[in-house]
Amino acid sequence: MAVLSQLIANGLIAGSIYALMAAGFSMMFSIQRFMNIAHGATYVVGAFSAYLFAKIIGWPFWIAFPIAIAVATLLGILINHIVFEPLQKEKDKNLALLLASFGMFLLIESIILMIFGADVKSFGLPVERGMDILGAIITPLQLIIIITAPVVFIGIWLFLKKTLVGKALRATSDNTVIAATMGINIRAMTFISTGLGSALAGLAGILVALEQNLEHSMGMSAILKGLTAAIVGGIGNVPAAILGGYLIGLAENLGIWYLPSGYKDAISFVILIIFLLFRPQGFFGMKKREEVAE
Amino acid sequence: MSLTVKNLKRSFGGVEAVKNCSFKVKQGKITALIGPNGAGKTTVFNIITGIIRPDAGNITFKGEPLIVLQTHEIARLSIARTFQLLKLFPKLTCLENLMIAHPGKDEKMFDCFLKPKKIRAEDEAKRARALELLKVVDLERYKDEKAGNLSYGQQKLLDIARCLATEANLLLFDEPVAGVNPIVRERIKKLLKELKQQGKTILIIEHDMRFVMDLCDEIIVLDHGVEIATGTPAKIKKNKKVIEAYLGVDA
Amino acid sequence: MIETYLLHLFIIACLYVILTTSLNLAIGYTGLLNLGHIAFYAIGAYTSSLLALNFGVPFWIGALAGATLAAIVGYLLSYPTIKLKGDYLALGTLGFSIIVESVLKNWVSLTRGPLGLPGIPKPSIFGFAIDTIPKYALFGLILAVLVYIVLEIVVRSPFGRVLQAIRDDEMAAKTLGKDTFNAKAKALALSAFIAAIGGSYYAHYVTFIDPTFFSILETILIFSMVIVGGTASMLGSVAGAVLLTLLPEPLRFLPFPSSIIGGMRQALYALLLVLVIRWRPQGLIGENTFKKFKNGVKR
Amino acid sequence: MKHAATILVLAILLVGCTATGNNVNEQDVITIGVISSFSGEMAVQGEHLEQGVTLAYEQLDRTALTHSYRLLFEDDAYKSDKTAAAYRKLHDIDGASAIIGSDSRSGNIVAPIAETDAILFCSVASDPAVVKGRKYVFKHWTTPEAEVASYLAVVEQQGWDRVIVLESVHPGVEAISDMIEKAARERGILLERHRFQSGDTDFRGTLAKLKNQDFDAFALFLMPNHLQTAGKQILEFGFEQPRTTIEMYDFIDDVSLFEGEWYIAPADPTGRFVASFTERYGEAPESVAPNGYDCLNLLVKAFEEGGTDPDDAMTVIRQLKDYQGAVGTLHYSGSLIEGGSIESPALKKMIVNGKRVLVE
Repeated sequence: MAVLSQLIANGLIAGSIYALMAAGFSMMFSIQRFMNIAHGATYVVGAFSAYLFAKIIGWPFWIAFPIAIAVATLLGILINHIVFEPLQKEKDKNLALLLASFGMFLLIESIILMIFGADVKSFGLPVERGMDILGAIITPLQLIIIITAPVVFIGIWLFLKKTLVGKALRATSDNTVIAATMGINIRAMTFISTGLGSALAGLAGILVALEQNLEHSMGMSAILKGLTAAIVGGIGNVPAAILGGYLIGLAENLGIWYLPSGYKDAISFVILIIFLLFRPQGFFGMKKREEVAE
Repeated sequence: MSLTVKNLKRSFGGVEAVKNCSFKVKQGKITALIGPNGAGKTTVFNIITGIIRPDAGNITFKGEPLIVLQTHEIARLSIARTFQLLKLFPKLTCLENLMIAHPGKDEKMFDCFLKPKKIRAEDEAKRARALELLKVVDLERYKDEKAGNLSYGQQKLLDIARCLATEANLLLFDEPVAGVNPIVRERIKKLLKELKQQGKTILIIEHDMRFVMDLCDEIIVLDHGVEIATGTPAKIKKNKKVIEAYLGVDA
Repeated sequence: MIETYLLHLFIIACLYVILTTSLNLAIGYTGLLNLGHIAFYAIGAYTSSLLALNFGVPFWIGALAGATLAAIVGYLLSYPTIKLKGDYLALGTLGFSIIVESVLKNWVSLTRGPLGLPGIPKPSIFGFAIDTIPKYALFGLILAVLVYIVLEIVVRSPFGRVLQAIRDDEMAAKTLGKDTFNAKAKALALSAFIAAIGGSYYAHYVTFIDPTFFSILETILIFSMVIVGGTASMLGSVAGAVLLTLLPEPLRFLPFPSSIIGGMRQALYALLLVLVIRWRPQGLIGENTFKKFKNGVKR
Repeated sequence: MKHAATILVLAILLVGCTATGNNVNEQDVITIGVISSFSGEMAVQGEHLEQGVTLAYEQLDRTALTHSYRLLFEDDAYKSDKTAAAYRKLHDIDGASAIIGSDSRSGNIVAPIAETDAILFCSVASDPAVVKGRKYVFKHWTTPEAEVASYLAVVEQQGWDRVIVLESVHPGVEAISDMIEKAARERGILLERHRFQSGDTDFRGTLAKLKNQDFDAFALFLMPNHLQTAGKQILEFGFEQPRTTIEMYDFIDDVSLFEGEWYIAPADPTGRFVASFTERYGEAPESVAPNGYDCLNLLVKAFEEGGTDPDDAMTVIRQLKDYQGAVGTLHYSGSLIEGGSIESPALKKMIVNGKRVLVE
């Protein structure tokens, strides 16, 4: 029994990070309608700016981390404004936007490589023995991750459901044209959704950097898992993406109970393909009516 | 009887688009399918051409059941259609749009290597026939222009021309003259009449009553997914139920 | 002796011409956003290498076997295209290539996993051994030209026209009686067949392959070549392949410390990709699949 | 605009080639090329190799040398077509007479071409396939046999019979763990291997599986980023078993996480090398830095004593005996007729209050 609770705990820890990435990704997708790979770069920038402020410059965590998240948010908005917005006007924009986001991802990754060098860095926090909770060993830092994620998600949920801006965001994601006719400033909505999405990615980057370590090439696997979680949950639907994140986290950790650990990535992608084939609208998404000439 | 529709049912979530609808389309006649918005006209069209599967009921064309077939198999039974929202091939030229539609067998990938001469000859024949059809719809000077660049009216004509290129016997036109200027409207009316002379069976969805009354031999009226009346234009004009459906109950 | 260096670049350029033109058949002409193209390349490379290493199978039999296997996989991969469109198909095929990569890495008994396959013999076709750089360059040239001609004929043939119709509007093509699934499956199978030939061509040149060859970065590289060259233009893909093979090379001659040069090469390449997409989306030669075409016709 | 970009690139390329090419025909300059990955996943290994080789190059006693030497670096971003292109540039344009390579992957690519071009190739690689049957290729790596033997000797001494191996999916690691698995099976020691992809940094799933199994020790054959995370997660899980490894603790600078653990590594780099390295770079030498240092010196020794003819130079390498290298005393073990590797004995080390201490 203890092993099962441990696997579930591991699943929750990994799931929280995937959920943060998936939520940010899905929030941006609901407005911008394309798969933004550069979201992974925001995750890396969040982690490295936190490392720069906290470890190199030496500010206390409670100053360094919010600023690092702000840097990530700013970067997300900047990339969207300079590169993606003009491309949205093109006719067949999906391919162009997907590749441009790949390009920005590579560009930022190599700039970080040039600035910070290649060797592995870490915050060097002292190692604390894990506490035994219901048979699972969880360290205080991991506990923080497991708790922070839901708190953030509830915050987002309230923001989306209760505040005026939140409602406007949901309206825009439901139907951009109608929302525009209702007087909602679409550009502002894109800025807010990109900003929020990038902030979530920045936060995820910082949490992983604290818990594990930093590497210039840590972004790719984060965005792929975030993307998979968002699709499996239900693309464009933020709560669904969050649950998709936990689903993938748990599936991977429970999966390697039977399969050799080398196949971890393969597990999440097999799940992705199964969902894409049999339930493309995702676990919780509504069936999107195909645009037939109705 | 070329096309018979029996007890067709289809709903989207809670909305019953087509409720137990049955009607027949006479061979060699121009029949119109009319009815207020949301009467289920286009849904019926999509079921006939296999784009949507019905919940119940069946359709037979010259005795052949259609609902078991896929879209392209139905098309091969010489049934062609146009779409309300113009589904041309925007990046192909007008000529190419018409050359795609032909009654012959499907193009095979390696034929261009195995039987180059035969393919080139066939292609020339398709090109000539397509040019002919472009003349019919007076779009010949745009033959090498990308279909996406034509005006709406021109695209409507090209869409109809492409439908003819299939040389299908049963032609389904979804609002052929919607939003088209009078000159083009007349040209389309003339075209449909000529097709009738050639023995084609035509079924059109159209809201322009003057156009329908003037052109069609037979009218089928749908309302809330059910066929409420069938008959000649004159009979339909006087039919009480039709007037109620269109003008509301207290007429 | 500068020529051998340039001949080597030429051999690599021929490889990427084979990969980009076959990928363009899928993206540019049939509208299938296939991010799994690299998996066919891997199947070709590993099949012919393993057959040559373990059973001494001559090159051209191994290459054809690999290509046929890839074509079958390509055909099967077209089933998901019924349901998946655009971005979803991209993600599904990307997932497929990642799974193939992790199988190559973990099925150690077959592929020696991360150790890769060293000592792949040089090819010899009908007794003509291709073992020197100039001979290989000639072999590459013949292969690339052959592939280009075959694909150019296919896309200009009536079948190619049907593929473009499917790209523009698959539903409309269906209502005109085209069995679109069959056409897509054949196009994908041909695209896979040619990519696998490229895989064998390269494996027997560099005589060593390992799973890191077939990573996502390689997929992005080939994709960028097709986009930079211009989709729906085979000549565009050739230009894209040649340009992006040559472009990073001059960087070698710039007097920067090597630690900076590594990051800079990738940064320059990524910057180019974004600039081209941003300001010349239709690519260098391609026709304008992205921009609205305005040339005075009454609109 | 269409072809402008292509022509522009070709122009830079040709100008570039001629610029560097011309000073090669200067009489008597021997060029040594170094191919490693300075970007991509394995960039850290490239940096360490460059540090070692550059230090050796700077310490060359110019007055005593008959030839003058030029050192050039090429990045292959851990991608094979770039490795081949880097070699072609170094050989065809810069006329390199010797190449130093940093890992098994690039080793397997460069070795066959260097052999046909008859230039010396010194590969810092563990995979024996790199040198098998080749005349001008030699390896500077403690052959795993020495390390595996002493590792298993210590295992037997401790009376362990079940060891859990956590390994990164990486060619160098694969070669060592294959060998150790075979040797351990012969001695009746059970090794259970768990592989981890490069992007995967979460070991907790596997650790959960191992929680209630009884085994004697961990063997961590993990690359730097994996090693730190795994080491930390094992402690967090409260495992008591010792965390041993082969060489890997030499690859990371902060070893405080592994206080009190023992491991097997090539002979402790001689005091002189470590001192001059730390003074030059301000940090202790890591991973392949000492190997890079030795490779450069060995090549210069081969050219100085054997002359520029590749066969004569190789005979000097093959007769190497008790050579004082940065990795300890080296001798050439040409077990294979041509290929062979510079052997250096493997020793047991321990981490004592953050320092790597030689035990025996």
